[in-house]
Amino acid sequence: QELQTFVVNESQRARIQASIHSLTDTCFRKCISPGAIKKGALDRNEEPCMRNCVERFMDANFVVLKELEKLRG
Amino acid sequence: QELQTFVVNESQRARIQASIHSLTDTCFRKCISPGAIKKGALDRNEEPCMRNCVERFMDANFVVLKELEKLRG
Amino acid sequence: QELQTFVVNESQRARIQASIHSLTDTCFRKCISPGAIKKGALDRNEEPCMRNCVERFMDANFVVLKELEKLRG
Amino acid sequence: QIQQEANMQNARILVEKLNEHCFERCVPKPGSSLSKGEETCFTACMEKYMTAWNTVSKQYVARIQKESQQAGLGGSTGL
Amino acid sequence: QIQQEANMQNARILVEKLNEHCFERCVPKPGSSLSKGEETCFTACMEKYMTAWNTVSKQYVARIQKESQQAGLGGSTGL
Amino acid sequence: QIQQEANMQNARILVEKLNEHCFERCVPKPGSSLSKGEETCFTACMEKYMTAWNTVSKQYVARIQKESQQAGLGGSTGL
Repeated sequence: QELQTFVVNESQRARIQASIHSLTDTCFRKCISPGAIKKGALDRNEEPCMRNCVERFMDANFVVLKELEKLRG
Repeated sequence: QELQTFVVNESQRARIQASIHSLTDTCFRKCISPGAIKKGALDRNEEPCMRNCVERFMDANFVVLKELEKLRG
Repeated sequence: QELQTFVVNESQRARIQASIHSLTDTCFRKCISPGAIKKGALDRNEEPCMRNCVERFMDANFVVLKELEKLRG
Repeated sequence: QIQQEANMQNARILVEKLNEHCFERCVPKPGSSLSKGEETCFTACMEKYMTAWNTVSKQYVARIQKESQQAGLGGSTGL
Repeated sequence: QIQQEANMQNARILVEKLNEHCFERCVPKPGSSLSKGEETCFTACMEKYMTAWNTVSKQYVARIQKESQQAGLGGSTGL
Repeated sequence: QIQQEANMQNARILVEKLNEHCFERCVPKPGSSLSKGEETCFTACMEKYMTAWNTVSKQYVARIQKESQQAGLGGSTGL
């Protein structure tokens, strides 16, 4: 029982970590201005863009799930 | 024996599925006109492009296999 | 004991192979002039570019490791 | 049961890829909410991606079947 | 111990992705040594990527927590 | 036998990557057959990719050997 809970939790954790890596990848590409990078901090456009990017990705994800449910009937 | 057949079949299935995902990815990028998407259906250019894309990929794959055999002597 | 050494060696080998595939991917994209490819050999710009690409990637990797150590204190 | 899990896995990858492609396409600059236009684009893109996946599946399976018939029984598929 | 290994794995992926992105960005034409400018860009890029990863983590976890609260106890997260 | 399987796996990844890169390069608009020009490009691209892979392998292995010698016996390689 405990082992099963542990396995479920760990695999959920792994999936969350994978999503975070993939979202960072996608949103970094979208939000960080092209060209050489001068400062390590996120600037005033980049920071909200990164946060919006996560939220809009989740919104879009939700749109997909809703549509899939419609298709299933 | 039966288990082995099952494992072979399953892993073949998995490889086919992986190829289909990867081909869809590649061909979608090549065949779907850039910019925002208006209609869900594939249009009259996109549909044959997707089918040709699969066939040409397999042709190219075959060219590679032939060349590799030549190299092996 | 021997089995453990074997497993460690094999997984190190696997990681090296994975790095080589990933570096070939990155450096091919950077170093091979765009457009159709005419000759199979690497030309006089491509060959040193590929070698420099590997070396600079490793240098950059080293910069990251040094910085991470600084962060850890 | 293993087969069922394989199907789930397959569907999960399809949804992941679709999200990736359509987010890339339809939300170039993520704002403070999903605009109506972005949502419309997303729904269309989703349908298009699934249709594309179907087209690829059929074409690919037909091709490897044709090839294995040419190669005789039990022929390899070239992939 | 498994958890520790998972953390290691996580850090390893972060470093790999960061190297990939920052090499792409900061070293467009690899020369015979890493120039001072390339190195500066790389250090800044590394910091930026880690900050970005942190921002994404927080935002993502907050969002799935919000959603699972709305869905009641044990709610699914939609991913 | 495991090593043999590892080599097979390695060759399989190389062929996959090569197909991906060269298809991208040589077949920008897939038509109703592979043109002579596309096929020539593909053969050259394939050779170039394999040569590039070889160059990377040699350079990479030489570098990690140099580094582990500098770090003393059994030194780590930084990757």
